[in-house]
Amino acid sequence: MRLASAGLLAAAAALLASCAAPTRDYQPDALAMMKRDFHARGSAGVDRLNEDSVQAACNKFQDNPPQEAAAKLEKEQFAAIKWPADGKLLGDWKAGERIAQNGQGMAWNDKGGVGGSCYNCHQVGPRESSFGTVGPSLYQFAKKRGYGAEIQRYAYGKIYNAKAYNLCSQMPRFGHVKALTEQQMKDLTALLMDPASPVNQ
Amino acid sequence: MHDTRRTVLKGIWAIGALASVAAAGLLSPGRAFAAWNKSAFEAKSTIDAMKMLGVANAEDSKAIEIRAPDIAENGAVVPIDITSAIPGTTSISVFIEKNPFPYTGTFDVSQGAVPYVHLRVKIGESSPVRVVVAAGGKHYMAAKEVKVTIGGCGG
Amino acid sequence: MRHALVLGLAASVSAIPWQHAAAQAADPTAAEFDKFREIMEQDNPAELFEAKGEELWRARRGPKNASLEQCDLGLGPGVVKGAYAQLPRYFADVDRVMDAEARIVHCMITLQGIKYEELAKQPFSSLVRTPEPVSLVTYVAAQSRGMKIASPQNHPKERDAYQTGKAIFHYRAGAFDFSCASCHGADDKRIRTQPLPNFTKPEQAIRAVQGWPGYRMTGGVMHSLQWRLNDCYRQQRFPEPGYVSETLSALLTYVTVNANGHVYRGPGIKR
Amino acid sequence: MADPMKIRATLQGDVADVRVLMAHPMETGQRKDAAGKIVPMHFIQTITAQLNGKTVFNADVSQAVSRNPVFAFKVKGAKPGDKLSITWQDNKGDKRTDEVVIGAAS
Repeated sequence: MRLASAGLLAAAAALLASCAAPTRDYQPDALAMMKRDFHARGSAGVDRLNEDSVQAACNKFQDNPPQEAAAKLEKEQFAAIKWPADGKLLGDWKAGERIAQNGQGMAWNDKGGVGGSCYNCHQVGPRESSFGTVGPSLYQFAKKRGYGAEIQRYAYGKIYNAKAYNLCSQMPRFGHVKALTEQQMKDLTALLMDPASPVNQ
Repeated sequence: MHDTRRTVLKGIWAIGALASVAAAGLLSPGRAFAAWNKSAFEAKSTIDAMKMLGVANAEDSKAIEIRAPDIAENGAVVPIDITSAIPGTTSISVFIEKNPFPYTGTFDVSQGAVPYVHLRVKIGESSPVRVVVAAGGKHYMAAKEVKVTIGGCGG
Repeated sequence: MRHALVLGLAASVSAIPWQHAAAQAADPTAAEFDKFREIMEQDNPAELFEAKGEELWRARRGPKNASLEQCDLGLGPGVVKGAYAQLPRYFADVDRVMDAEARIVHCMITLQGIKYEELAKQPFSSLVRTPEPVSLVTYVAAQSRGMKIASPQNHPKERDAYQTGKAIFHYRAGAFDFSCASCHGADDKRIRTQPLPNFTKPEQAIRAVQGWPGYRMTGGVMHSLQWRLNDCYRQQRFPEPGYVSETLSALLTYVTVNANGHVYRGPGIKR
Repeated sequence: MADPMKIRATLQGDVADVRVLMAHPMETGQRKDAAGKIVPMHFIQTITAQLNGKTVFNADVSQAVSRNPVFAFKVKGAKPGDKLSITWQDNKGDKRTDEVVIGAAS
């Protein structure tokens, strides 16, 4: 009895292993299949199936690339951030709240980059109870971290390109892919950083 | 058949209601059950609709059970179960107070049905659901609040 | 050898209890939704589409004036009962793995002479129109109500479809760097108020299958998994996947095999 | 023509539990179509149920009833083999009647 069930367990384990670790890399098959099966629609061209350097590293290593390679790519991403020419990072938090609520942008039926989709994944302001939990809560963002220039720069930079800070972050690179304008990113930064913003109450 | 329904009709609404419906010229010979009450259905408030139906004098009752979600998953389809334990219940009427046209319908159970109905309705924003029951020529009411939320993506 | 091992997995997976209700009960709003979801499921307008689908299945239609009664859904020509619970699967006549809707469309093309282009033009339900394959897949799915999900992994191409589907599921690209796993690869996440099941885990993968095809309360239309995957890719900011394409069959193979062993409750109702 | 209703009538003692699904758009007159034009009101207004030809339940309803309506009600004095029919009529005058035979007690 013992032996038999041990045998079955071993068999199951062997199979689980074979499921978890395929005999070969299926990503080329997957990509070839997708390239054959997808078509452009609206603003979403088939070129979106191609990986850039960040996506390639994350796909290749299941979101866990070797530290050295990750650091190098993060540095590149950070260097490509375009900081506002006027040096001001804070816009209007009220406009920021509207952008945070808006979940549109970059989908094939969207006209242009209009929203930040922030509430889809994050708790932001205290009055909106319909918020996602894919990302961490941003409630009291600056109240907890401080209102200084460093934190402001971090908030703006993270919105602009989350991958400059954490290569395989699940957060989109709103500035890098031009989903949001500079003004919109300033407004979102204000939503997080302005002492008067409901986020910091 | 129409004759039967017409006889029963007198039990459904108070005489005043019947008179006002008749006066509005809405009582067609084909439908004894008060004809579809256009003016009540087009009323923009519950109280106006109740007046048109002659049930504005309804008194609160704990014998009406309204089963509906506290929070509706989707305002497009909100399930409501209504049971009246008031003896002699002849009809059940439903009003969704915050809808543009609150009066949602009347269910006549006087001709051989149990005083119970299940229906599914659209609720545009969080609103009380008010139910008026006619029984023995009198009217009774109860209400239940239903919240409507914003949802996620695809389900 | 391989075959025996696969059976071993199916057995071990089916021993895992169905945890959906327990997982959700912690959140009172979700618990309230679940309570009324059961009431909604008792009388589901999906049945109207099921009836329509049955009528379409039996009717002689298309340029060849034929019914679909000789359609082979994997259990032999004309066998509908239980077929849905064993899809996606490999079909030798097309030498590929097909999901239910892909196979139904294949039958409409081969048996009835209807053109793919015609079916692919507007494949999803709208307020004014329910495409025929949607009603048909609802009918076919209903004939597996109460049966255990058992998408096979016997043929090498079925195992390839699983692995390719898994790679597609995890492939990050597009404007927002999203993959399917961005939303459905971790436990206890939600978008706004919508809980996100983790399809990489057997006990949660069932939620990719359960309730589909589903009557969607929003809009009051019937939708199949083809629509659901299409809308995922829209929100993933990808280009559009082809209707009943092999990519979607592979993805469905990945999540369905992960859900193998759970009981399928038939066409459902969705938010 | 309108699609058939789906009617279920099951007995509990001499009370028939009747549940009905109707295929109907239930347009409120407030929705715009893809071209931005208001879709005119189109909704069921009256529902009548008959047991062996005698009216046992009827309802007047508004456009606030959900698309593809679902109703349930309970009819007294029913027995196996009885015929239960349901008729709806909408604001455009379209009508549909369907009938079921009540099954034995479950």
